[in-house]
Amino acid sequence: MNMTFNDLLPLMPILLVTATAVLAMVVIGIRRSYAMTASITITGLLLAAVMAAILMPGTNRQVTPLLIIDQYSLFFTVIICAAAMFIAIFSFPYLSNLDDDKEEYFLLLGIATIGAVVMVSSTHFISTVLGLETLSMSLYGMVAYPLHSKNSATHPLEASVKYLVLSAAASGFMLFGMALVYAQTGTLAFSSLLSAGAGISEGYSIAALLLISAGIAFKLSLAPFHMWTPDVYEGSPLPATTYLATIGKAAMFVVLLRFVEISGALNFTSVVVVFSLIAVLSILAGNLLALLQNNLKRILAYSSIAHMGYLLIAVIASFFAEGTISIEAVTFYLLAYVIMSLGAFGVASVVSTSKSEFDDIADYQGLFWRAPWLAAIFTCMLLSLAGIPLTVGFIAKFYVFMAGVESGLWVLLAALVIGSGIGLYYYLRIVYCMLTPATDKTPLPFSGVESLSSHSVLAILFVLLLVLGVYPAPVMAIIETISAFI
Amino acid sequence: MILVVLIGVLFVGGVIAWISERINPDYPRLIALVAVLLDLLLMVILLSGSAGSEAQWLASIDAQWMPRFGISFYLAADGLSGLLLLLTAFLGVIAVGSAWDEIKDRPGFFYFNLLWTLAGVLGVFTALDLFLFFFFWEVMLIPMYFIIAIWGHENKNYAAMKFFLFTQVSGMLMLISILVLAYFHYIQFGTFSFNYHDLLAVSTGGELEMWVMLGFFIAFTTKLPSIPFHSWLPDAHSQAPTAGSVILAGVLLKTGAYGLIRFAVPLFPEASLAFAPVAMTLAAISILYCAKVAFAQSDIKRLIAYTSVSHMGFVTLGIYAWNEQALQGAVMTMLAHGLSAAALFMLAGSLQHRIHTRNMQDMGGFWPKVPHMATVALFFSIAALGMPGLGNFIGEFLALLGAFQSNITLTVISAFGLIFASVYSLWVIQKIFHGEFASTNFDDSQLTDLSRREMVYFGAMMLGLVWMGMYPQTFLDMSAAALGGLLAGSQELVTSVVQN
Amino acid sequence: MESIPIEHGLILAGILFTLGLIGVLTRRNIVFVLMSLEIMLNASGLAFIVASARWGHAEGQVMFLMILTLAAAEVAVGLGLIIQVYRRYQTVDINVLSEMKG
Amino acid sequence: MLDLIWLLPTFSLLGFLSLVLTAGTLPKRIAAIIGAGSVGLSFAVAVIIAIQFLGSGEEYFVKEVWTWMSVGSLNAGFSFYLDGLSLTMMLVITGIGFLIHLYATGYMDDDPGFSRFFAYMNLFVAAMLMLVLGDNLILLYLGWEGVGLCSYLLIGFWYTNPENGYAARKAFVVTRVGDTSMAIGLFLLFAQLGTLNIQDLMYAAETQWAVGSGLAVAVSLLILGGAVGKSAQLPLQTWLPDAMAGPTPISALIHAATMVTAGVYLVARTHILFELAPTVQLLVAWIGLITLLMAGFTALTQSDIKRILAYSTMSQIGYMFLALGVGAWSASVFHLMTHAFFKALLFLASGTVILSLHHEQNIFKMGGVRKQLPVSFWSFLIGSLALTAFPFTSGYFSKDEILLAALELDGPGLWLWMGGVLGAFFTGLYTFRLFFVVFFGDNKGHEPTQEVGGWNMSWPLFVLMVGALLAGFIGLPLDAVFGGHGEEEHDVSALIHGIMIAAPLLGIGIAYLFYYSKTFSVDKLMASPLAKSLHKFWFSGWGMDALYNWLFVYPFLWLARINKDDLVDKLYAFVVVLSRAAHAMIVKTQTGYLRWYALSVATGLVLILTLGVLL
Repeated sequence: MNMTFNDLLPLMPILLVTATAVLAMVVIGIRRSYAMTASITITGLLLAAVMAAILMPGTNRQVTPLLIIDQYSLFFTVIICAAAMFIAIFSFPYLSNLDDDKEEYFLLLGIATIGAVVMVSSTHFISTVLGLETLSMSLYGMVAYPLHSKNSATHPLEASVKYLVLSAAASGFMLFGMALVYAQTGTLAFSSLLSAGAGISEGYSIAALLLISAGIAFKLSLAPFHMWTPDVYEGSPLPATTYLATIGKAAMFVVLLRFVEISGALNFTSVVVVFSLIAVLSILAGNLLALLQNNLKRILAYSSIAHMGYLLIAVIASFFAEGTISIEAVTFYLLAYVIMSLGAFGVASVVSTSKSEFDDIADYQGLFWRAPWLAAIFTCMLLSLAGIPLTVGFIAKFYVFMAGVESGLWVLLAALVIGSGIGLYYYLRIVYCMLTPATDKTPLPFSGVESLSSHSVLAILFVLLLVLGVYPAPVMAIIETISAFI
Repeated sequence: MILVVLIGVLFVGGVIAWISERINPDYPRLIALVAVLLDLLLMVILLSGSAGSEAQWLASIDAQWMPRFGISFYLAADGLSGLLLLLTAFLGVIAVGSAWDEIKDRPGFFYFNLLWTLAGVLGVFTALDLFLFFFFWEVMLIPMYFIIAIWGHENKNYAAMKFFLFTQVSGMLMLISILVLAYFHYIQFGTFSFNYHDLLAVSTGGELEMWVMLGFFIAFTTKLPSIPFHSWLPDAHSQAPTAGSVILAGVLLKTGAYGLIRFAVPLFPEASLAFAPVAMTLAAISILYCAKVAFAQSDIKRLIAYTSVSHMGFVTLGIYAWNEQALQGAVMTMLAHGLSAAALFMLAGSLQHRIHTRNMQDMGGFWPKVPHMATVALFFSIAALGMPGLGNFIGEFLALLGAFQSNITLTVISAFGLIFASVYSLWVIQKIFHGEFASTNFDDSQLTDLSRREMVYFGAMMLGLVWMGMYPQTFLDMSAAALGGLLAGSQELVTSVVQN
Repeated sequence: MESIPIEHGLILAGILFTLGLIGVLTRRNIVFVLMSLEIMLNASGLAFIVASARWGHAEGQVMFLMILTLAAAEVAVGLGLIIQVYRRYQTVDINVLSEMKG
Repeated sequence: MLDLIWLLPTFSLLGFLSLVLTAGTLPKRIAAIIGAGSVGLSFAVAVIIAIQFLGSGEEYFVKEVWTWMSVGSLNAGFSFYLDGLSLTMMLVITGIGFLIHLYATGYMDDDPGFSRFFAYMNLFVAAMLMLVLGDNLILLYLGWEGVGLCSYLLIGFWYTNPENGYAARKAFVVTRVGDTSMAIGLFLLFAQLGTLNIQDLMYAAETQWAVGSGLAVAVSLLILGGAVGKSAQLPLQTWLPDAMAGPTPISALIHAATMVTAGVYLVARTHILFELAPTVQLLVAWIGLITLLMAGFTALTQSDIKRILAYSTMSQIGYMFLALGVGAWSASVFHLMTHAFFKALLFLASGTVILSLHHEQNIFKMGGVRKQLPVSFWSFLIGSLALTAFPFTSGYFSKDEILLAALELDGPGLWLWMGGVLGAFFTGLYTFRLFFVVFFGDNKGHEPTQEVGGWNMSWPLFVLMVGALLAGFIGLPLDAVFGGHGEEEHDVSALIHGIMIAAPLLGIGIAYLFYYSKTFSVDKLMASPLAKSLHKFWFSGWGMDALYNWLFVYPFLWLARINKDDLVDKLYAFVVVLSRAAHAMIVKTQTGYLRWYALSVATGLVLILTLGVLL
């Protein structure tokens, strides 16, 4: 089946993002201008987000076997493009005084976004791999970006190498699994493994499923595939970390969700067991690892491990309960998680610069009295990560609890409770550190240019955090409708 | 609508107070005072307006909130809530007063937290949608955490953290229970609902009901607190600033008891019936054990904290006896203890403010130096040991009287708490105010008698206690209708179950 | 003509894959690590070929081409990084990259 | 006028309030006027009411002032119940109370805490009136606890000395034990009979419970617990001697005349219950007897003037309990009244002595002061005579009643009687030992210049002397209360009468030989080791204090000490330790070595694959 003109409209967001990247590339080719490249990227992403938002109601179209543009994928396209735009805005001041070429960064960012968008709208192995690798490739670059700068530490290099090697291996797992599945089903599109089980042992298909799951689990940094996360998070420049932590995770999770739902993987009890095990392990490992950690980026890395564990609970739940609550749970949680992490990392990157990053908790001592505004936002983001009411994080956790209760996953819920309990501790540690009066009254050295834009982004995120925390009803409604498409 | 105003005033007032600090650091406390006074006024109007009316619900508002889950913004107040609202507002005023001079740094943020805590508490006392209830339940924690963590004493981080973790984790268990209820409503009636009245109709059968009930029970007894979930309280209290302790002891603990009365028992009548012996045993243990531990303390605030646990034991006892006298007793104890404990903490606070120690070993013979304070302290410790004619007696007497009708053994055991209470209360007086004046251990230059303003607060609380003690009918009548309704409801359910 | 049963192909691919994995685990020289990764990727590529041979359509080969490009890209980036590593540490021993831990 | 009965407590309460609220700012005169005056007013009102009530010929009179609490079936009001019994008590309290207040205005003259003292005293009177006038047990309990509180406050009045504080707390806590048992009794009564109004209770009990029924026994036992606590009878008697730490007027008012007899009042008030439980009633008798004997022995060994009087109080109340036990209700109340007179007299007199000797309380450091302290001397003489039931003093009549009643009781009656007589003998002995040692012989140390105190201290003594002598001729209007058997004529042989008169005289005689004429020497008697140890034993009050310390106090303190920082908290501390350990352990896996990470990924893969395929 070949593409018709009507397919172009649904594809607009992707095309826009691609155009942005290309344009940026061209512009760099013509004349290096940091501000220019940045603004092009930002506008492009904004346009894409808006476009996706406009298309969202009433679009549900399979464009070639590779891409499915339905409300669900568009919803996430919006999220991803917006998030990417925010990250771009954060990156601008952060990189502004990097002693190296800065423009390509935005190029990479744009390309990575393409990959992410493709991932969320793919129900086909090829497009998945395509998107995933586009994303990863550009992420390697983003992670290693400040490589040449003398004053930025050796960490980016190390982080990048680690990430590259391991994630390549993980891709290997995934690809091999896909191959096995393909060998069994005869199609590269996501499809149920139950129907085509003819003549081949169940163990085989389980193995195939688990290989793919392992690959995905690695990208989602789920235990026991989580170990790379803290190092990469710590090593990368903050905007890259942010990207990795938000868009990277969200896009990957959408793929996981679609794959699990379509392939009916959870019909195999053993797969359920393994997933549950992974979830519990991630929750415990993530929270325990973060417990006494002093490096902010590592803490957030570990906490992201735990959060992915929480999300996995909802995925498992989706199999047991009728109705789409668990899907909605995943969706809302991802939305919430993107907002929270953007906020948390955003504050960090606002106070940091490519020269010197403030990623030790101690750096934030007395922030409450030195920069109340930032501190307030940061606190709310952390509380939201901890799942305290008035914030979106609470609603998200509420969803997960609901899904868990609905499916009666008591063990997982217990893990969830314990994990959140431990989690509170290290989130509050940071908060308390911000509360304790600073020993030195010197204000935080803000990043190269004290940019209003990133502050306004923080403000937006803050508002989102509270609004979605206090009156989520409209978003709930949207999510309810789009979740029907999974 | 008035309920929304009640809560809104505090939320808004808090924000204004915070901002106003930029203009003038004296504004926040004024604004806070105005806000709480306004609330108090509104409540008096609300309650006096409904005095004598047989209607169970004095005021209510019900608006859609999250239709997806049948969650609605449903506030309503009956006599029971009314009393507790009154207590909250009253102690709010007291707390602002006690912070008036003590809180010097960052007053704006302090009063913001204070008012928001109070707002959360009001919400808890009026929310009839379980989601909303949980929402407020958690909302009141964070500002409290800040109060302890910022304005607390030497070991504030630990205390604040402990307080937060205990309440949070137990809260999550309650959340699960709430969700199970809502889900069962979905199963039995086809729609999600967190509405209190709807959920009353839900019957989670047998084994599960006990577990679900336990979710609530643990959350509430952690807040109450009761053995074995009490150990956060001494730390929180000893570290919190005076105003914090006042709110904590006076109001926050009462939310737990309120939860038990309003939710834990009525929602799960049979399970509660089966569980009552255990709960009452826990209560008895709390009463005796914590009275004993209290006696051993040398830090005044720790001591008072433990006595609080001991006194709240009577509340649990009364609640799980679940008959009219017992419930009224529990409510009276909540009110009376709210005043007496708050007052004792204020005294401890003003002592610490003056001599910068809470260690009783360093004190002694203060009576001649601070006669007024001594008299006030004497009054409140007498109240605490349950002297007839003061509120605490009415509460504990009724609670025991009621409890006796449902469980003789445990009531008799708990009654020994009266003896222990006299032991520690009198010991405090002896140690601090009697004996030879011990000024060697601290700088007593600051040791001045209560100021006129302080006397006003204490006077007000004394009056309150005497009123409760000499003419409790005012309060008994107010809560009678509400409690009657609860009793009747659960009675029906139990009987119906027994019949089926 | 007698065609090779699919299982054999897959098993071969599996063996290759495992070898690659073992290489990644055991080698300390980053270059060799990269090569092992190549082997892993290509093993999965082989598996695709075998599978597509079974169904007799092209999707598998398309995937294989993609894997090739992917592998190429990986190596490109990887080698770039390796050069940086060598510049900085004068060695390609992978264990030097262990400054972040805990 | 009867309706104004609520004025009685109100006056003293107002006195209390005005004294507290002014917080010692008032000049002494005013404070004294308020303090004593309020009680005086109450007395005046009491007299008027008494006249009216007796004139009206009513059996009882009830006045509800306001509803206190009404919860479901429980309905307790602030309502006063007046009948012969409460009338008697009311008059005793206000009358003797007034005298003691008057006396105190002199006695406490130089004390800084003057107005605080009177505040407490007034509060006490108010509470005590509540106790005797309350028509329901809760109100009675209010007064009951109130007097306990005042007793605590006044024993510890001189707070600078920790020992006083200890005595005060001991008094409060020990009585609280009794109070608690009484409270439980209340719960049981309410649970069973559904009311706490005394008269309804009595009626209901009479109609619903059979004689000797388990419930009746339980209830009366519990109430008895309260009674023995307040009235310092076995086994809760240990607090009374220490309570002498308070100022002497307190000892007179609270620990002799009024509060300690509250137990007697309580039992008399609820006598129906005891009649329903004969075993318990007999127990009351035995408790009384044993207490009076033990106290007698102990009194014999004490050297502190006030402690001697305290123990004698204990033993006199023992007589009252004996009377209650044998069902001689009016006799016990009668003895209560006479005892109030002569014991108040004795205490106040001893107060004068102590004050004149600059707060010397050891009788062996006194002696031969009858010249300098004539008033005290005469007061003491009359008081002692009354106490020892010297013929035709007030004490004689009341004690006579009791012993005869005991004798009439078939069964153990004879034993009880003999015990009582023995007690009477000891009473004579220890009383006059005290008397002779203090007022005769030669002075050892303190040479008093002249007797302290003006008219306000001497007049009360005179009045009380008259009372102690003549109170025996008063007839109490108790027949209506106790259903008839008031003072009927006992017909017993002259021999019995002889013995009963002889016993105390014999005691007095021996005291005379030992302590006045010194015909026999105490020291010789004390020479023998047995006597020494016996003396030691009795002196310590039969070692009860030590016993209780070992049984209750030390264990409690020990428990408190070992568990100062709350065992339960350790549990949570352990959780913290656990998670920290877990963290320390798991954080080691983050080695930072790429190959290790790769290994973990590989193993993870193998793990899940095996798991997946095997399951």
